[in-house]
Formats: sequence, C-alpha cells, structure tokens
Amino acid sequence: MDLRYSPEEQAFREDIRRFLEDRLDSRLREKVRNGQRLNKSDYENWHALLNTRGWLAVTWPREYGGTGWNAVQRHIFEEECCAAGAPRIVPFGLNMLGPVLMKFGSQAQRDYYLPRILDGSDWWCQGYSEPGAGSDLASLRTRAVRKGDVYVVDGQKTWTTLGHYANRIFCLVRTSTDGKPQEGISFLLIDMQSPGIEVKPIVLLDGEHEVNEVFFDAVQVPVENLVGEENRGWTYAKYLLTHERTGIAGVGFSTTALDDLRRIARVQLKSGLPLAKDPYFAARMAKVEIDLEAMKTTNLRIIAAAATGSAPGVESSMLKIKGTVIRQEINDLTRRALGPYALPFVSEALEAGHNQEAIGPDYANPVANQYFNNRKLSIFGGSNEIQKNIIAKSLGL
Amino acid sequence: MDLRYSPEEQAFREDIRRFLEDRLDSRLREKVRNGQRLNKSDYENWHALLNTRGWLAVTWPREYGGTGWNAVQRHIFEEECCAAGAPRIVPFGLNMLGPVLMKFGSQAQRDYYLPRILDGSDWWCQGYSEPGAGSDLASLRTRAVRKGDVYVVDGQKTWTTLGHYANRIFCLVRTSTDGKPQEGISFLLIDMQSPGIEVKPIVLLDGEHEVNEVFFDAVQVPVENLVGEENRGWTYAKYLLTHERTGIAGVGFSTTALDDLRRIARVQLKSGLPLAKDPYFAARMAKVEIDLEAMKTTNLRIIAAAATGSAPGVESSMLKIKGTVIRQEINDLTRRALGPYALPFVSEALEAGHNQEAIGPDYANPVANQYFNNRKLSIFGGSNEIQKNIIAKSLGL
Amino acid sequence: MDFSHNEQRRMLEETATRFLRDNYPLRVRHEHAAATAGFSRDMWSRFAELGLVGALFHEQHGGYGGTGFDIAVLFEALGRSLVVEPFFASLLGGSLLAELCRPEQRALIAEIINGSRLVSVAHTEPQSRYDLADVATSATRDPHGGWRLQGNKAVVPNGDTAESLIVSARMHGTQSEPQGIGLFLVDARAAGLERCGYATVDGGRAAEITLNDVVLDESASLGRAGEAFAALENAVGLATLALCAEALGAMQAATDMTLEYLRTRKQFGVTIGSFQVLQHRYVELLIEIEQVRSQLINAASSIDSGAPDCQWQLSAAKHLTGRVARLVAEETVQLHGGIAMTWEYGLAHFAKRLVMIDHWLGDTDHHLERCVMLARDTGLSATSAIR
Amino acid sequence: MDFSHNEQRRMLEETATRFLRDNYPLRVRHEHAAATAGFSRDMWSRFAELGLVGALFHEQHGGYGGTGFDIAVLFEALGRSLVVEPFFASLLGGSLLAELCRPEQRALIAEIINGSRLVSVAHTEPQSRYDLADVATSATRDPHGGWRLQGNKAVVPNGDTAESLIVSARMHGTQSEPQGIGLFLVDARAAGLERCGYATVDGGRAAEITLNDVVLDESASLGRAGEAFAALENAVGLATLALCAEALGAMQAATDMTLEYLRTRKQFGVTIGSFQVLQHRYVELLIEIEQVRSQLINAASSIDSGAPDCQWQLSAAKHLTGRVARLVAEETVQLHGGIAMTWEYGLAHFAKRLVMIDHWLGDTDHHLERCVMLARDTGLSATSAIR
Repeated sequence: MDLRYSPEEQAFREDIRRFLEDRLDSRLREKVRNGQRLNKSDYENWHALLNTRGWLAVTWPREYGGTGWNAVQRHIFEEECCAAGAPRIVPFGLNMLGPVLMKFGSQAQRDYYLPRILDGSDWWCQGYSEPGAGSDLASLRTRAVRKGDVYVVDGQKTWTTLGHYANRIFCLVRTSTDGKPQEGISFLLIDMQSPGIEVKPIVLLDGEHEVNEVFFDAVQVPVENLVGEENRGWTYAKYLLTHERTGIAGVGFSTTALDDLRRIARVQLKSGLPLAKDPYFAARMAKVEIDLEAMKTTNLRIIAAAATGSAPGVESSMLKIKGTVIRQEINDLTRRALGPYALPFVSEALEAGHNQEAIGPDYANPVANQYFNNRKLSIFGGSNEIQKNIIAKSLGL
Repeated sequence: MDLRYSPEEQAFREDIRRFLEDRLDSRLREKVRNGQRLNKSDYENWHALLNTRGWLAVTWPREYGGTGWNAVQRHIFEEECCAAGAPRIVPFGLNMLGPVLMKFGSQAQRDYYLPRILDGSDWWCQGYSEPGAGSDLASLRTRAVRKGDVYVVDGQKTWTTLGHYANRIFCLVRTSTDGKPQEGISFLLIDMQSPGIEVKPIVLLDGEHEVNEVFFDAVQVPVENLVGEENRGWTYAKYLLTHERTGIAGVGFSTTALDDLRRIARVQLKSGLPLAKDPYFAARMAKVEIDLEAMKTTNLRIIAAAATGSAPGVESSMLKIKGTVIRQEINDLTRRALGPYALPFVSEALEAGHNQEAIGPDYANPVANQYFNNRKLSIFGGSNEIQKNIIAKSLGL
Repeated sequence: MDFSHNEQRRMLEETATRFLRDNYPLRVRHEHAAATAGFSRDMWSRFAELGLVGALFHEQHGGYGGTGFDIAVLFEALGRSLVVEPFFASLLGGSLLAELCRPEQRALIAEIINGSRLVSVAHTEPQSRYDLADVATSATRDPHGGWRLQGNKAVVPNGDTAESLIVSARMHGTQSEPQGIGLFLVDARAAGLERCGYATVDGGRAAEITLNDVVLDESASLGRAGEAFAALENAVGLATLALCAEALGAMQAATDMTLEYLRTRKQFGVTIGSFQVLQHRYVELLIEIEQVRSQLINAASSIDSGAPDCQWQLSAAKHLTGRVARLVAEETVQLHGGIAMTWEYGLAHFAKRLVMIDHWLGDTDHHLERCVMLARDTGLSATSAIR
Repeated sequence: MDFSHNEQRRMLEETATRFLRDNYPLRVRHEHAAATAGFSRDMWSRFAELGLVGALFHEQHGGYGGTGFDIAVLFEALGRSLVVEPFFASLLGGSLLAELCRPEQRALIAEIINGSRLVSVAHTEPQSRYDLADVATSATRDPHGGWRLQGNKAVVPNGDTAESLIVSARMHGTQSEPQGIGLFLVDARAAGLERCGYATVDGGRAAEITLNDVVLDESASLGRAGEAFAALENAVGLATLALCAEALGAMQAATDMTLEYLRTRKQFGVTIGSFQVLQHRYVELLIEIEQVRSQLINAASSIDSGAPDCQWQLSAAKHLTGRVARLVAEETVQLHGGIAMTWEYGLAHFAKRLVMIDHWLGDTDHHLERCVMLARDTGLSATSAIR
C-alpha cells in the first residue's frame, strides 16, 4: 500500500506542468478561471496546442497518434490541466468516436477520420438522445432507410452539445423495427453540411446556448459511413458509453472549485470576520473537503485497478454519482458564500472583452449561474438514478 | 386564521392539568420521566384512574362510556399527559378494537366487550402481523376452518406488543383462499386462555421483552366471536388502521423529548461551557426545534380539519413519516449530547427499585437504548416506506 | 383554533389567483422581466387598480390589509405565477414609510397604493451581508440644517427604477450597532446619488447605489431618534414573511408541474411516475412543503398577535423555507431530467427563484444562527406559536 | 502508487478472517460479551497465540506489525465479526507503553503480546467529553519521593479487568492545557484505586475509576517531562484509526446481511430487493462505505509516512466514519424492517456497535470541528494524502 506517485510519475507531472506554464495562452487561462464564455476558436487553439506536443488524444494508443498513456498518467494530466486553468478537451471526436472507430470501424474509416480529429479538420458532435428517448436510449426513433448506396435519415436528435460548432455528427439510427428495441439500431457517421440537416439552439436555464436540437429531413448518407454492421449499433454505443473514462468523478474540477471556494471564503466577510472563520460555514466547507479528500483516493483506487487491466465496472457509476454530488455541493457553498452578491447577473460580463466595473466582488458574477448550470451533472451522461439502477442490477437486485 | 385555543379549550386543558397534578401517582410519574420499565399493574392503575374520571376512552362516543371528545380535545389531553409524565394509554382495546366493535360488531359483542375494556377486565392484544406478512398484511396465512359451532385456528402471529399481559387477542385469520388475498380474511376475537395458544417472547435489540410471537395450534373459537361477516375482515382491519388517530405524529412525545434534550444540553459541558452554547450543537438543536414547531401546526391543521368532519386521508401518512423522523432525530441528538456517557448501560437501573449510584449523569442510562428502541417508530405501524407508497398512490402515481 | 381565512382574505386570494391565471402566463412574465425596468409599469397599475398593492397596507394607512396573513396570502399567489412586479420593494419601503412618516409624507403611501410611485429601501451595503445592524453609510448634520449622506448601498431591489428611496445611514455609533442608525427619504434623482442597475439571476432587477455627499432637508429624516432600527426590523420581518410565502407558492407550482410530468412522461414504456424512487422523492417534497406552510402560519400569526417570539418564528420560517426551497428546486429539476435544464420549459425559472430567495434578507444559515441567538439572548425557548 | 497490501499484511488479514469465520460466530460473541469480564480470557489467549495481538506492535517492541495499515487490516476483520476481546484497550495502552516505557518496563509489552497481561488507559474524565487535553486528575509529588494521584476517570475501556492502567494526571498547568499532563503506570490493585465496572450498550465493558490518594513510585511516571501529551495523541491516533477500520468491517457485515435479505425476503409476492427505492438506498450505502475505505487508507498512509497533516486525516476519517456508520446502521435496520429490531437476528448488534463507535474517542461533530481547527491553526488546507 503506497499512495505516493513514483518518481517517473512525478517527472511526468512536472513535464506537463511546465508545458502548461509555458504554452497555455494566458488570456485563455483567465477566461477559464473567471468562468467566462469560451468560443469555438478557444477550443480549437487549445486542441492545436496539445496536438503539437502529441498530447491531444490521451485515450488513444500510439499507433493512431495517441499518447498511449495509462489511467494514472491520464489522471495526472487532467489534474494539471484543471489546476492550470486549461479548457477541457472536447470529448466527442477524441474520447467517444475515436475509440469506437478503432475497435469497430473499417480501415478506410480509421485512415480518413482519425487524423482529421487530431488536426482539427473535423469537429464531431454526438447524435444519441432524442426527445422521446433520454435515459431510455433504446427507444430511439430516428430512422435510416437504405436506398441503393445511401441511407435516408429522418428524425430528430436533441441535447447535442456544441452541435452548432460541429461539421460532423455520429448518430444512432433505427434501421430495423424487428426484435428488441436494441436490435435494430445502427451507428452512422453524418456530414453536417448534408442537405436536410437543421441545427436549432436550445437555450438553457442560464440563458446560454450550449446544446442543440438536430433535425434530419431525408438526409442522404453514403452507406460507407455505416460503422461496423447494420443493426449492431447498440453494441458500439454501449462500448462508447461504458468505455473507461478517467475523468468521470470530476476530481480535478472539484479540486479547483474547492480552491476557489476557499479563496472566496477567506475574503468574504461575515460580521467583519472572514467567512472561513465562521463556525457554521467552516464546518460546511470541512465536510465537503473531507468528502473530496476521500473521493480522490476512491478515484485513484479505481484508476489504479484500471491501469493494471481490471476493467472498472459499476465502480465508474459510483464515481459518477458521488463525484457529481460533491461538485454540486461545492457549487452550492460558493453560491452561499457570496451572500447578497450571488444575486446580480451581468450576462455581458461573461464575455472576455467586457471591461465595465464588476457588481460586487469580481469573482461573484458567474457563481450562481454555475450552480444552476451544473445541476446538469447529475442528469446528463446517464442520470444518477440510472447509475444507481446499474449498480443495483450488478448486485443481482 | 387563529392559532389560539378558545377559552373553553383552555379551561378544558386546565381541568386535565389539575387532575393529573392531583391524581397521577408520583412514583409512576418518576418512572416514566426516568425512562424506567413499566409493568402490567402500572398500566392497569393508570387506566383505572382515568376510568374513574371518565377519561379513559378518548376516542369513544359518550353512549359507550367514552369521552365524546373531538380531535382538538383529544390532542390537548395527549399533550397534557405527555407533559405530566403519564404513561401512554394501551391502545389495543381502547383505540383499535373498540371502534371496530362499535361499527361492525354485533350488539352482543358490544354489550359484552366494551364495558370490560373500560373496567380493565380485558387486556387485548393485536394479532395482525405474521412472520411472512409484515408490510404485506394481505398475504397472511393463519387459518380458521369452521367446524360446527367453532372455528379451528392454526398458525402464527408476531410482533404482538404486550401480548404477555393480554387475556384476549383480536386476529385476522384466513377463512378462504378464493379470490384476491384480501378477500378471504376474517376478524376473530380469541380468548388467550384457550387450549393450543402459546405466547413466546421476542427479545428486542435492547434486550427488552415488549413484543411476542403467538402460536395457534387447533385453537377452538366459538363462531359468535366472529366480528361482522366471514371473509370481510379486510374491510374492518383497514378501518382500524386508517381510523383517525390524533397521536400519530407523536408531537407530545417529541415535545417532552426536546425539553429533556434542552435540559441535558444546558448541563452537559463541552470544553467547560454548556453544550447548548456550542455553535454546532446549538444549530443541530435549533434545526429540529424548528421542524417540531412546524410539525405542531401541521398536526393541528389536520386535527382541526378532522374536528370539522373532513376525514384525514393521506395527511395521517404524512404525519406518521415526518413525526417519526423528528422523534428519532431528537433521540439521536440526546445520545450525542451525552458524549462518552452514552456508552454505559446498566439494565438494572431501568427498574424503579434500583438505588445504586448512577454511572455518569443520572439522566444518561436510558438514552442510547431509547435511541435504538425508537428505530421501530419508522418501521412498525406501517413502515414509512409503505406510507410513502400510500401517498404516491393517492396522487395517481 | 381556526385555520381558515376570513371572507376578506379569501377574496384577496381569489382575486389575485384568478387575475394572474388569466393575465400572467409565464410568457408574459418573461416579457416583463426582459423589459428595461425589469417589470411592466402597465401591469403594475393594473395590480394597483385591483387592490393588490393596497393589500400590503393597513386601513389606517389607506390600504385594505397589512396583516401577516394578508401578506402571506398575496405573496403565495404571486409566487405561483413568478410575478416580477415590485411588490417586494413596495412592501419593504411602504411599511417603513407607514410606520415612520411625518403627516405631510402620508400622501406618498397613497401614491404607492395607487401604483403611481415606486419606493424601495437602500439598506444592505457591500460589506454587510445579512447583518441588519451593519451600516457604514454616514449621515452627518449639515451646518446649515439638514443632513449629508455618504456611502454605498448594495443589491437594492428595483433600486434602478424606484422614484423614492429610503436610505439607512449611521448618525452615530460603531459600524454594527443597532442604535445610531437613521432612515432618510431620498428622491432617486437627488444630486450626488448615482445608481447602477442590473438584472438578478432570478429574473428581477436591483441596483448598486452610491451616495456622494447627498444633501437632504431636515424633513427627510424618518421617525424619532432611536426608532429606526426597530422599524427596520418590523418592515424586514414583513418582507421576510412575504419571501417565505412567495417561495411556498413557487414550490407548489414547481411540484404541480413535476406531478404532471411524472404522470405523463414515458420512459422504458411506462410513465416515469411509476418508478418507486421518483414517487418517494416526490412525496418527501410534499411533506416538507406542508411543513413550510405550517411555519409560515406560525410566523404570520406571531406578527399579527405581537407575540414576543415573533422574530424567532420569522427566522425559523426563513430558515425552513431556504432549506426546503433548495430541496424542491434541485429535486424537481432532477425528477424531470434534461428538459428542466431548458429555458423554454418553465420549471427552471421557478427553481432559480426558489434558490435565490435564500439570498434576500438572510439565508438558511443566517436565520438558523439567528434562531440560536434569539433563544439564547432572551431565554425564549420553544414557546409554541400555538397558545 | 499501489493499493494492494504486501505479503505479510495479506497473511495477517487471511489468518484473522479465517480464524474468526471458523471460531467466532455471533453466538460465541454473545457468550463472551455476557461473561463477567465481557470477553473470553481463553479466546484472548488464542488470539495472542495466533499473533493477532502482536500485530499491534512494531518489531522493535517484540511485535509483528504496528503500522497504520496493519492495524487497519486487523480491526476491519475484528469489526466484521464484532469481536469483544480487548484489542482496543490493548492497542491504546500498549502503544503508549511502547512509546514511553522505561527499559525495565519492556517486559510488560511482551506480556501484552502473549496475552497474559491486560492493560488499559484511564484518561477520559467525567467532565472532559472528547477533549484530550482536559485532565483534572492531579499528580502531586510525594515529599518522600514518588507521586500521589487524586481524581476520577470515566468510561475506561475494559477498565474493570485490566491488570495495569495507564493513568493520565495533571502535574501542573490549568485544566485543559496539553502541557503539564503526565502518564503513570498503575497497578489496578493499588491501594486507593476503586473501580466500578459496567456493560456498554455496544456489547463491551468499561469502568469508572476513582483515584483516592494513590501512592506511586517514581518509576511509575512514563516518559520524560512534556512528552506525555504527544504520546497520548499518537496512541489515540492509532486507536482512532482502529475504530474506523472496525466500523468499516461492521459496515460490510451489515450491508452483506442486508443484501442477502433483500435478495431472499419476499413481500407482495416478490423479493423486496426488487423495489427500486430499497435498491437505491442500498446503493447509496455502498458508495459511502467506499468513501470510508478511502479515507481510512488516507489516514493509515499519513500515520505511516509521518505526514504533517496526519491529525487532520485521522479526524477526517473519524468524522466520515461517524457520519456513514450512523447512516449504515439506521438504513440497514430500516431496509430489513421489524426483524432487524430483534436480539435474535444479528443485524442489531452490528447497528449498535456502529452507532456507539461514534462515542469512543470523539464523535462526528468533534472531529469535524477538529478538522476546522487543524486547518485553521496550521494553515494546512487540503494537502492531499496522495503525494
């Protein structure tokens, strides 16, 4: 039993830290730290920077241009990125589609698409959820009918994150209604410029445009864009969903968020004293700090198991549940910490160019919004209720 | 909107208070206040005292020797009894069987049994639960087969509270296996002295004997002891279970328990100061005090509605759930308040005669035990989960 | 004991509820909130005509209500429709005026009631958090008579549109002493008064206000010496009650929407309301909401009867409201799933208001601590609201 | 990074687990608990022979373990079987002796390890609650050399049967000063020492001890001046870790029983484990138990590496253990229903131990507060256990 990182791992961490210190654009870093809006080119620049260093495809093997890192290395990389104020890596091409193509795609698909993900030629988005099929993915109804060399696709996808930036979408579509709902699903790669595709924004509760609806009206998709076999898409989709994701507990995000909270609690005053010295608030902070401290080790235990090859099963569901609860709790405390200054919301101040004077403390503006926006954490990506069902099922209940 | 008691109600309260001050045996009062064990004659004396004053059958109409009180009066009576340190009224004959006999019993049954409940000739217990049928009462299997003038009863009941004191038991028995499980159940009155009945103690987690198993081996029960019609017992049982019970929220018990907790927190020291001044503990106490303050009014709102005739439906389920949670929370805080002195447990000190010196503060001995014993509150009498199911059903879910 | 409302209050409730149902769907609410003022002047006039503003005031001040229960009934209805018009600011400012104003200022209250004048209270300061006694803004005697105000005020509700502001300022004493606080009636266009308005997360508007040597007449000072803090505490008490009632209304709306969704939304071939986990979690909300209703009754009753534990009852109500409001907001969103995260579906707006009400006039921690302090200082323990 | 145990520790775990499985069913545990001593002397000897007592001590003191992880592994196994033999008292007393004893006292440790001597620590006092520095018992110099002890000790684990007691007493300073506390090795039969033994709710035994002018040799004083408190803190740290590990073992046993029950018990014609509400509540327990396991690893690691935040990690572990232990106890009882309330069915005994562990060496509130204080005093914030 040894909780220390090996000298190699520590050197690896140093490498990353130095790289980020030297090369991460300070304007971008500030935007992330201040909770301001990132635009498309912010992400593109960040991806390009990582790609020059060969660190973009952290889950890919070296033969495809990936890092070949193990789970612990990926974890260190994520920790350092969070700590440095780097944007997240947009996961759709890199962490979702990439692994599916490597395992189930044709040689031609791999040769064509994987390099384009790395060099930024393609921005992928995900076409899984539908208005009638959220947690119950298998009941999806977007139809693809084969006509000669093309599939004709009709239907609607929703919750398509950053779909307005994407030029390609990978979709689950129904190619058969025989058998169980899962059995007639296929996995298609679709060009967003195809005639018949329309992207409509969904404005979220904080007024932000982050997700979309995507409509398909007789969209023609070449049959060579089918991944694997027809009607086997459910298998590929599940592979994608359960594919080991180191970041699922969000420990890096929570750590940064708790640091922010602590900083705020040291300067926010309550009856003239720092809020951090108020017994009630200090106890609330200590509680979540303890939860997070334990979660760091829970996370690493599972990562370490994954690094030695034993695949994390229900453990990733546990990480998802407790990890999101902790993150949401930190968001909640940060909101509380502000007192009345949680109320003002100046949307324009989320833009980097904004230079009007802040209302209240300069860290206050995005806080309440972040609290509300992060309610999604326990809903999206398989709601916490679904995760509990999965765990219960694995126990034979 | 007026939360004040009317002058009549205040006078009524005064009457009761004076009666309890004058007549409630001080030895008995001390036993209750110190959490010591009550024996059979303690209960019998208390019933007899109330009966002399005509206040024993608080839920009965005057024509049967009851008080004829409305719900608010009953509530006042319960509050005063709790505050005075009176024992509870044993409910099986008075609050459970009595109303059933009045509504569904024969004239002969009413004439014979009701006076015997009042004068203490009969101590009833309840034969509902079975080992295989706890929350799922309808699946009960104790069988009664009619043979001439008698039913022959075979089977087993469990969780029979104070069954070792009782000379009679009212039982749900299966008289038919046709139709739905509910449809073949009958309601029988059984003499505990009948040959073939055996009562075995169940020792609870605190080492106390409070509940029993009752075994029936070819017990002969005269057919005139059937209440109402054969196979209609489910209706009577449900009437009994849903029959309006003012005390279900346990507000009187919680109030007394919170008073005790407050008294303890004023004398228990933490770092030389009263625990009641410790910010953490004070906040915990204030929280449950607020919950209880709100619950008092929730309780009265429902009682007031019942007093004007509108029957409380799911509201009594709400009272049960929140009322037990509050009581358990107070028990938990009292346990915490004691610090290390929650640990000693001298069983003999629960006897009234005991006069060895106490271990730790004199209020400490029964506290942890009470906490554990009262875990039953959310299980027995329809578990809180069953109550939530009932509410959900009533909402059409 | 009587838990029903009298005839007049039932009428108030019906009037408000019917009018809002017919004239104030969520779409209209969003339009009003998006306007420059953050509400509709026209709608405000209609509310006034209907007598809803007058319901905030006692007859002796020209109103038709003003008791704790009047305010509770009205704000519960406002909360069900998420009304953004300035009832809260008007209650705060109007109650202060009603308690303290000079005879010649009484016309102002009539103007508030008929909807022609908007008043708010500039009390909170950048450093004061929820501490009512923390006032750094100074009021100094002008050698030529009158007063000069200097300082900063924070998050003043509807402070950007109010024509009149009641400003608290320290006449003497240290920064957090209740004594020495004065209240001043200030014209929002007064020289030296600057205001910076902004939207709030929950759909309203507020302002930061700078008082840079604002010169006031003698008559601007409200009430007699030493009266201000008690009057402030009373007005804030009524406004706290109002927020609890508004939250109660919003909780009901949020849970009603959720029940409807649980009954109709299908997943895995069945309505999601058939899942036992969602049933139980929904039921837990209902139980807590009943508790909030009860404590609201306790608090309103304690105001109306002038009970000695009135401040405890109010803090208990605000604490419980804050605790339950967060639970209801988070759980109704979670029970819905993704759709609740959208602007289009209405629930999120209720959730935002429910959570942010905690940031007005003291959050759940502040009021729990206040309950502890009140009980400790006065020796008042759980004297029940029911007497 | 390596989360697996080394060979020796895996053997310790296997030995303890196998022996307990074969020789220590709950029925046997109850027999031992009901004995006058509250445990079985014979079983204690067998544990000692097996090397389980020696696992509490470092090699340099004649043991075969003594690290945080050794203690964690052993007590987790003891917790799964609810062992009542005096491992806890022996760890507390033995660690103190090992750290402070004079050369001539080292034979005592060998006697502890071979099971022939039982030692406990009489430190807590009637007024001290969980405050380690609060010692009113006095140690005064005897004019003829040696010491005289005067005072009262409370809830001393196995204090009624221990042959040797390590008694803390104040040599100088005010009642809650860490400095000035001394530790004394006292024969339990010493003149002036009275003890009153009793059962504890969780199946063990403890004693109240009165020291009425107990006269001691000079050699009874352990350690050099000023060392006592630090040694006490270390020994209590190890014992705290042990309690957390024992709780973890008991939590596993309780949830395993519950899973079995959920899978087999039928109601309404189906296994109760098919009810989604019970599934989710059970899953929530498992998640929290994994968190306790993680924090136990953090704390053990911080002890073994002498990390500067070791006390924070220990308090974090005890806080989390207290919080989760109550949850697991209450929820596993509730998930069972009535049967869990009986003495006969085993679960209640695990539930009682789980809840009462909170009352040994500081409850969940005490340790949360301690985390706040430690972070505040030392400026240590979340330095992670993972380095």
